[in-house]
Amino acid sequence: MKKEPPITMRLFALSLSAAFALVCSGSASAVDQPIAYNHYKHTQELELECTMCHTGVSTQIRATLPSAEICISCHEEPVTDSAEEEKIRQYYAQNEEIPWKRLFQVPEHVFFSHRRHVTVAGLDCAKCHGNMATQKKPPKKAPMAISMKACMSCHRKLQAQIDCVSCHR
Amino acid sequence: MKMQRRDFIKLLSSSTTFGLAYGYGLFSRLPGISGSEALAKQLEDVSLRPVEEKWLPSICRQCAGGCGVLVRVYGERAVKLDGNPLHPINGGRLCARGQAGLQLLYNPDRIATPLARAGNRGEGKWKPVSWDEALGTVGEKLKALRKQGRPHELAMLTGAQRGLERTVSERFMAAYGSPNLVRYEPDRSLGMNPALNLMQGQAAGFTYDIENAAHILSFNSALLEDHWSPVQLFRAYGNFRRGRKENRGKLVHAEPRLSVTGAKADEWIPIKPGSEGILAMGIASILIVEKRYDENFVTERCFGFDDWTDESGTLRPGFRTLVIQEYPMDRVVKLTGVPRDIIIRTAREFARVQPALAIGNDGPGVRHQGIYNRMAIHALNALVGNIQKPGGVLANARPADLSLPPVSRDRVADQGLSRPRLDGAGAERYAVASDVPASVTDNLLEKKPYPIEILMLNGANPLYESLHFERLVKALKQIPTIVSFSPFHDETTQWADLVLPDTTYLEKWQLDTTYTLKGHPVVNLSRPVLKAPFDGRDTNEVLLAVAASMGKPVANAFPSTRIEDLAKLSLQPLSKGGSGEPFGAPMEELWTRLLEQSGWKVRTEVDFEKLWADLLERGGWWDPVYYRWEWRRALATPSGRFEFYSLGARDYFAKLTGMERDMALQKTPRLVNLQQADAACLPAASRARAGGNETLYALEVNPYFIPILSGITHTNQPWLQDVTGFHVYQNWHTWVEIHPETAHQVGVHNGDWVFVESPGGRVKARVRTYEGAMPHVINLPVGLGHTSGGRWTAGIGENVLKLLQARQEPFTGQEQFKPARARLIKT
Amino acid sequence: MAKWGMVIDLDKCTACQACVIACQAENNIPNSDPEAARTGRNIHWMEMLPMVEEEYPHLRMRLMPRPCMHCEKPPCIKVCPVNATQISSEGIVGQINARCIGCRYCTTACPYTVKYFNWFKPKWPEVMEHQLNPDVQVRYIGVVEKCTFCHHRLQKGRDLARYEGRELGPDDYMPACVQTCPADAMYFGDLDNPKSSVAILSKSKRAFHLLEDLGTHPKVTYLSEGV
Amino acid sequence: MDLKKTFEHDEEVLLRPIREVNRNYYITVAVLSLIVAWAFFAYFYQFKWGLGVTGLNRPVYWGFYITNFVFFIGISHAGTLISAILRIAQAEWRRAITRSAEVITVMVIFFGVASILMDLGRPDRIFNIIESGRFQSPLLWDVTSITCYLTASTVYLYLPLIPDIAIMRDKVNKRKWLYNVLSLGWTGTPKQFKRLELVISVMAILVIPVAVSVHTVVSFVFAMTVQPMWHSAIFGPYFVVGAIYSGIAALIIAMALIRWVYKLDNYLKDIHFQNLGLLLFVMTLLWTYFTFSEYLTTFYGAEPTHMAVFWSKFSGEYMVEFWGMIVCCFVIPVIFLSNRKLRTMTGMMISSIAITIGMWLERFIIVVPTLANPRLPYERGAYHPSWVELSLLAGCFAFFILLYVLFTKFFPIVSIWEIQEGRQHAVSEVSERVRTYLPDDHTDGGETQPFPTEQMESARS
Repeated sequence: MKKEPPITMRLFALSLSAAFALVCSGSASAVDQPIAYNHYKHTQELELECTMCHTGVSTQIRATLPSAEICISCHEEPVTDSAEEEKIRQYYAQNEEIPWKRLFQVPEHVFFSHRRHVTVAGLDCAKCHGNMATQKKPPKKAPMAISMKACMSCHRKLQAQIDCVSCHR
Repeated sequence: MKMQRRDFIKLLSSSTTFGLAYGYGLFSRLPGISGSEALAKQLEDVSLRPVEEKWLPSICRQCAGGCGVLVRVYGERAVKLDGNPLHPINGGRLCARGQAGLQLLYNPDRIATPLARAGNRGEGKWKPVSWDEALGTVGEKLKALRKQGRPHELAMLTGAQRGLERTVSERFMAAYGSPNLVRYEPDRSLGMNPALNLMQGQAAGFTYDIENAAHILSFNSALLEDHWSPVQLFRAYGNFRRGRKENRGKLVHAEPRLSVTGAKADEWIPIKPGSEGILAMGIASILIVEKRYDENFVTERCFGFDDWTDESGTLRPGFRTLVIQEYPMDRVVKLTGVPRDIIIRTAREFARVQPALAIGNDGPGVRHQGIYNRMAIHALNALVGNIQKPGGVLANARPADLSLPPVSRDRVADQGLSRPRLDGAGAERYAVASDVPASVTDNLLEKKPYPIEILMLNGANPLYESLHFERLVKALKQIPTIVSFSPFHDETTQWADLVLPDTTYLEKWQLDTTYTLKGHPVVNLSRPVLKAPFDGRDTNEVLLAVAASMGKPVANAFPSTRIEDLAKLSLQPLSKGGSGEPFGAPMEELWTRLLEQSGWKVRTEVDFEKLWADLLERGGWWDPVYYRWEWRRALATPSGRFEFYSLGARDYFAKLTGMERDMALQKTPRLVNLQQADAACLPAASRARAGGNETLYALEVNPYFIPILSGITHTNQPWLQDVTGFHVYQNWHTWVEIHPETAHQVGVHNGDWVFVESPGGRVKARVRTYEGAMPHVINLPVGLGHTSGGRWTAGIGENVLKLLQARQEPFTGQEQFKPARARLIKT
Repeated sequence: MAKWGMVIDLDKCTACQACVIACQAENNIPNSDPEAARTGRNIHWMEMLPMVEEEYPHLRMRLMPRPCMHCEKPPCIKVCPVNATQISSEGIVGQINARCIGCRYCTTACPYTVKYFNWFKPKWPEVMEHQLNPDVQVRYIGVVEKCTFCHHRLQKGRDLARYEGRELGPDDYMPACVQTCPADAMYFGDLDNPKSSVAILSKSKRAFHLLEDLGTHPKVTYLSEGV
Repeated sequence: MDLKKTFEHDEEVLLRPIREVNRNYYITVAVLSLIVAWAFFAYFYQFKWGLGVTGLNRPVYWGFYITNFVFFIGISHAGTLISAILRIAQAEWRRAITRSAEVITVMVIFFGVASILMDLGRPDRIFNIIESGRFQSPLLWDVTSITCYLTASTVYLYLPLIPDIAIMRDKVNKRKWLYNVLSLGWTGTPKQFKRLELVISVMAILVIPVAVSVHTVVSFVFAMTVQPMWHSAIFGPYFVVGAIYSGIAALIIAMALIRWVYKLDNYLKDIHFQNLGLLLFVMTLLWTYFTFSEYLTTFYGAEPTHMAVFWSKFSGEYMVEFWGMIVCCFVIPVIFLSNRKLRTMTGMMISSIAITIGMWLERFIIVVPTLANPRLPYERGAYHPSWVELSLLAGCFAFFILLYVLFTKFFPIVSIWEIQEGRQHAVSEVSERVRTYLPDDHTDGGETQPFPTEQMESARS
């Protein structure tokens, strides 16, 4: 009859892990992009600017995702023999937008402006987006988590505004 | 198994942890409660592509004020309206109505496509049709009517149309051959202007230089509520109060009700409804008796102050005689209910503090002030010589000529145009009136002077405005075809056969002349600032298209089929030079004005395309120079002077024959000592008494326009509806303001629902006790009670006009309200 | 550091309510309807208040536009259990509606009753969603909201000033109500800058504050009517 | 032995409600469950559509839920506090009533907490209180204090239950495993008893300041604002007194019902009720004193904003509730409790029910009129609770009663072992104690004489 703590211990462990799973499942599921875009090739080998495709970076609140039109301006004729590249032309031919999925997203109650951070404050993309530019395949999840903690630590370091109302609208 | 204490505690703590964590996980991911879809949806379209954000100039047309707006266009959406800082009328400011303009543009109750009637008339059943089909139907009907040689049987009722829109309607009707283009806006046009026209002659209109006045004596004028150009007036008011360092303007306001103007005034004089003119005469008598009037001005520039002899040698009474004989102080005190000392004090102050303005009503004639009362009020301005002075009454400068070449007409059109008008304007009794909406109902019903075959409703909603609802419905039923251009399902549109939904002002072209409060002409130019959210079409373009489809003679009415070209063509003359320029920054303006007034600056011809681009960018053109000393423009009367005794009125009555003359004279005030013929030409103020049984209907009715809704054609705007009666905490329904003691006497309490019953009808209203109501006078707001037109206006409140009865004003034929009495019945 | 404040000159104010509507248009405030009005659920960050004094015929009615007072010592902040309402270093009292738990303690603690609650989920007819201001969030159901002095405009103005390499000027930041005021009766600016119009006017002998005796130190100053 | 038989009789009578389940019980549970289910529906309706489904508005932002919160937290003072005081005071008559009192506390606190949850616009964000809690807010003091009180009360209820659970484990043929787990291996050794009584007395002392703090802090929710008739220094003690007052009333009602339903006349005797009745009378006067001070101060201060609230209670739209409160909390109790002839079971039941209603009205009268009369000239607010709020009020009461009924079916509502202990030791203990109160008897050679128990016994017989 003695020495049967495992039952309660197991219950304890089980409930903890279940709770943990529940909490975690709320966030971040893996993201699959429609086209296997290679950031490394574009930014490092071809040395293209981020703003070439994310045209909103310096002037807009949102960086914006490239429209099919932007892609086709270089890829109208095949540049490589990749099947992925062919998809661009397919989308374009069907007059469809490429259904890019957003990887980085701030909640809607946050008033984040790329213009403010890039143009006015002169921050590097990598500051928030991590090593996105050197990714050879579309990452399944954001290489750098966007969290309020991260925002705040940077704001404190750079002595930017840390009033709630500066970011929360 | 035997549970140990320790195990138990572990179990307890683990289950608690689990519970908390589970709850946290569950709650933080609940669908529906955590997100705001509206914003997510709104932001989705901008996540992919860069969004262009721009501010485009346009004109606000929520009322007739003519303010310039900038529309914040974000991508393809208009998200905010603000004032155009360059615009001389509003200088970057905008009033509540202007701010709410987007609720008109994005109104969910707008008619989305052309509709053809599906059920019986008035039933409200519709089927959508294509624009081609709808235009085809209209074109064919019009063609057929014209072919039969009856083009005059087309009638078009319009709202307060102006500028290019007016031009299009006029040209269309002229080329088609119908004289029946009637502005249907009863009661609303009779401000001070008819009275000023009698005393100062016809001009391009008059204005009060409020900003520079030192003292304003307001006779029930809705200065801060219902001025034709509210923002301009508010700006001027701000400067009147605090614009000058030492000299704070003083405002004295006489009105039966404590209105916003009354509340803002330094002194509020409660006065019996309708006795404003008599008070003015009382003040005039003090000025005359105490010799406080401007003798210089009166002798130099006025006519009819003293008695005078006419051509036949008869001695005619002048203003002085009228005042002394007919308005002894006792009578004034009795009729107005204003204590003698207040009248004397007011009069002395009016004479002492100069420049002082006496302002009657600028807005609707809902407060029973006839033309004679307004003449009496205006006479005060002449007595203190405050005409064409800074801070005085100014005649508007001549507008820029924006006319297009005349319409070439064929024989059918000429014949049609030679027929008398449906409303009788321009003939006999209405010889001086341009539109007489008051007679439309009767004439339609009696088919006088001929039946109407096709009726077009272009911005008019007669069923709401009319005091003869039943008769008008009957008349509408008789008309074979009714086409409505309304963007909303308003009351009259319910009786149409075909609805061709118009667009709202941010979606169309317009070119329009208006004036600043200092008499400068302003030309507004607006263009569509964004793609229309509904499949409506600008009515002017529709008329152009219909005209084009009708072929040669009618199609010739317009030099182009594009409305934009018409605007360009109209503006051509501006490039030829002369005075005036596109809107500029205030400093620039000041400089120009200085240069021009001293004759240094001469404008030369400019490149039209550059001017056009400038106008589009800045929103319009104006002439910042005003010449005060052009007396011939300001006093365009037969005598060339300010006429206390209006020779214009005498001529008018002389022109009328027999019956007509007697009928018109009957409507003029009765005087005790003077002849009727003289009374008809002098500012013979009188107080119309409210009819009805005084014991049964113990309360006098004082209807007034809801400031925030006045001038608005389509009240289906929840922002505005929500702030209607803030001073009595009432919105979204009609209320009746009553003095607390009177309420106690008639046995009602604040918040009760009652029927207000007059001999004419009854409306349901909520009692609001209000210290600012005169005892035994109830105040009722006008502007609510639409029966259709959208979710935020249909069934909201009641139409107070139902309580009132009409009478016609002798000169203009405009419908005015008879003073009414009422009683409250608890529901 | 700036201290943003507002001055409302009641002598110039015409009670036209342009500020009320401008605020609604700028800040994505949901439409009212008869039901909401009847039950006291309509939201007006800026509201026109009638104060009737004395009796007929010598009564005075004072009509006062009333935004949030943005108190220097806000009673609402003291009571919030979750830090959802805070005063910024520049004196703007903000409501972080993503954190608010909707206990409505701040709404009851505010002596000016200027905090509003989202009783229902804010909704618009579809076509009206076009006019929502992208700079301002649409609030959630069940949270408190309030006047923000249009602080999103401050962010934008500051961006512009910094981009152009200059100090924030007096015209760079102005709430929607002040911008639209037709009678020019509202002033807005930095109370700490002795040269600003608000700093000068708030020392005027006509100046007074609402419920001054409560010690909340409102940053909205009224100028009384009359000389 | 005689005592053993008596003990068995005690156990027989007090365990009967647990052993026997009859039709009335099922009907009661079914009816209560229905009401509770309806309340759950009402809550989910509110959860889905928002607080707009209530009658709350601007400026009356708080209504029934906050009233219920204050009321339930007040009722909760019945149990733990009274029981703790009686225990510390070593009042022997406590033995039969402590359990039923403590149960009230534990059960009713849940509804206090639930009322707050119901009142939240975003109950899903309740964990923000932990994530980003702000300790300057009186609401967080509440959270802390109530959590503390709930924990302490639960432990305080549970500890004296342990011996009884052990009895049930041994003598009841139901739910063996549950009693087995909960009895924590109690065998009733003197060592265990000694430890238990030590812990109970420590808890009794600890729980009193917590209990007092709870209601003080609840009052602080109001008193810490500047609102008229809330911003009052008297509120702390006033609320505590009110809480104890309503608590005792609730306890009397509960005990009377238990006595009637389970026929425990022999255990919950008239003397218990008489004692509680006297206590209740004292509280009536104390409450009246506080109410009087509160209103008189306001009246003499005569600040316009305060007077607006004052008059709305005194003669305005909340007149009915105000005077209802005065009648329920003052007039009726004074009539019935001050007079021995009227202080019968019926009289006490009438006063207790009146007080419960009256104290609910008092909470309402504190919360709503202040909010309905804002300082600035807004339209005066009006508050009419919706069906959701009424349903949830009914649901809270039903759920509370349901839980109470279920408790009596799971555990003895009168502490068996304390009664037994009383029979065994109390008489001698008390006489020992009483003896120490008396002046020492030096008549016999200067040596302190023990209390002449035997003589007393013989004298009595």
